[in-house]
Amino acid sequence: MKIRYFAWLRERTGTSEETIELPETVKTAGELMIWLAARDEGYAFAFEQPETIRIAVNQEHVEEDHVLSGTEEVAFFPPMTGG
Amino acid sequence: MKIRYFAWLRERTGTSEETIELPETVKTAGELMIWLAARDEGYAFAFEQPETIRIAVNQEHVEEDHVLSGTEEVAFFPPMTGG
Amino acid sequence: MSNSTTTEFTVRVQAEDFDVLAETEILAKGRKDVGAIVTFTGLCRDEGGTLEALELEHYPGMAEAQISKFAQQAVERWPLTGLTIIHRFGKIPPGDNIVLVIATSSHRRAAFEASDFLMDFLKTQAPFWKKEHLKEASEGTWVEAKAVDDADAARWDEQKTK
Amino acid sequence: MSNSTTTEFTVRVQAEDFDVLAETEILAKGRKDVGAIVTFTGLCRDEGGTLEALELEHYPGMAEAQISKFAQQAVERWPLTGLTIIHRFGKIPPGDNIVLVIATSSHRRAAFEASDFLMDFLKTQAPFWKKEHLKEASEGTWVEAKAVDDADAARWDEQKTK
Repeated sequence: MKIRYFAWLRERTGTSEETIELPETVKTAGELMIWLAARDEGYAFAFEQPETIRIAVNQEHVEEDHVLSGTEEVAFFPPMTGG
Repeated sequence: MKIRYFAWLRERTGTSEETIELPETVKTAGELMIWLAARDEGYAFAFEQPETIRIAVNQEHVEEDHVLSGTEEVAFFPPMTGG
Repeated sequence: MSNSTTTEFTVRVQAEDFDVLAETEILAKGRKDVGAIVTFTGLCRDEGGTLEALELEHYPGMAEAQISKFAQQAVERWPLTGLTIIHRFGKIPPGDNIVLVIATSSHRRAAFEASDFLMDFLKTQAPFWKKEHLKEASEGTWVEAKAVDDADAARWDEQKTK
Repeated sequence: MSNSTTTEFTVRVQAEDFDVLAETEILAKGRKDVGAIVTFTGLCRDEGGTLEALELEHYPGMAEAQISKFAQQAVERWPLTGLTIIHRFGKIPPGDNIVLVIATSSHRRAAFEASDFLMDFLKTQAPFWKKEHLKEASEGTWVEAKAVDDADAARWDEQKTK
């Protein structure tokens, strides 16, 4: 599963994209954030306020309770500030 | 007093502008329309529906009951269709 | 471009065409406080191929005065950095420009709302009259004022700015 | 420019600048059914001289897809004759263009409302993030999303078209 990070999530995790094996215990996008936050200090800092983080699965906005299959592209990013 | 006519008022009266002496009996812009309508067939046609006609005195929109002094520039025209 | 209280504006009533790019650059070029530019260009439509030309009659003097009155209201109501309004008169063939409003501001809502407001008032309050010359008719026909344009102008009676 | 159901549109996400005049001409030149052109240009402000540059990060692929989704909603909701949206990314100095929306229509309200709608959704729903690089700071700062932009986008939930 490919994971992408943008803006300050990219900076805090030190990663723009990575490929992981989805753990069996992780069912939803919200659970994936909790799992990622446990990795190291940078990830913990990135995901310290998961309620402020936006999630996209296969480039579509989804909510925290979105169920993952393990083959998607998942992206985490702050609220958007385009335009 | 100078009077100006625009659009179909100009066409129906056959006049774009003229100078008249304001009759003593005519006090308001509305009374001026009635007085003008009595002049001839073209003026009668132009002013047959005075409620649809817009009035400007010295280039400012006014209502029918606007009192005239006799030295103004008065204009009569249909509802505007600019833009 | 601005005095101590409100932004200055440009109003022109003219027979000749206008240049949207050149007018925009006058308001924005070299400035770094402009975050939003809204341009509205109104053009003559051919009405499905039936229209030969529009003839625009206006009341010289009053046209400029009325447009300036609404421009003044706009710069007092919205925090604009610039405002230009140009309205043409005379015979205008399909595809040609009729009217231009450019509003610039630090923020987008002010620029959108001011240009929208001005177009509503140009439609209903500026002394211009359109006559349609159709290809298939010898006589031109005066365009009738539309109730929907009055309704649009009435939107601005209430407080609409954020 | 249009198929049997709705008008086509152009969406581009690019590092290079855009040309408002050239993009406008693509939508309007030689056409006689366009009565109204609204252009919105968003520019980088210098924030009172403090800003060195904005850095715009985006999510390639998703940015184009999201903008296209809202463009599709716009052409279904308003009777447009043309629609172009261009959003830049990368480092943008004050005074430079960031975003362009051009909506053309037979009538002015459709062109105004569609461009206004699209800007509200570009602000809140398209995956772009702005980082401010100030002249006096070594580190850039991510721009925070504004509640007022969410409120603007929420205006379009209700039926607003006439």
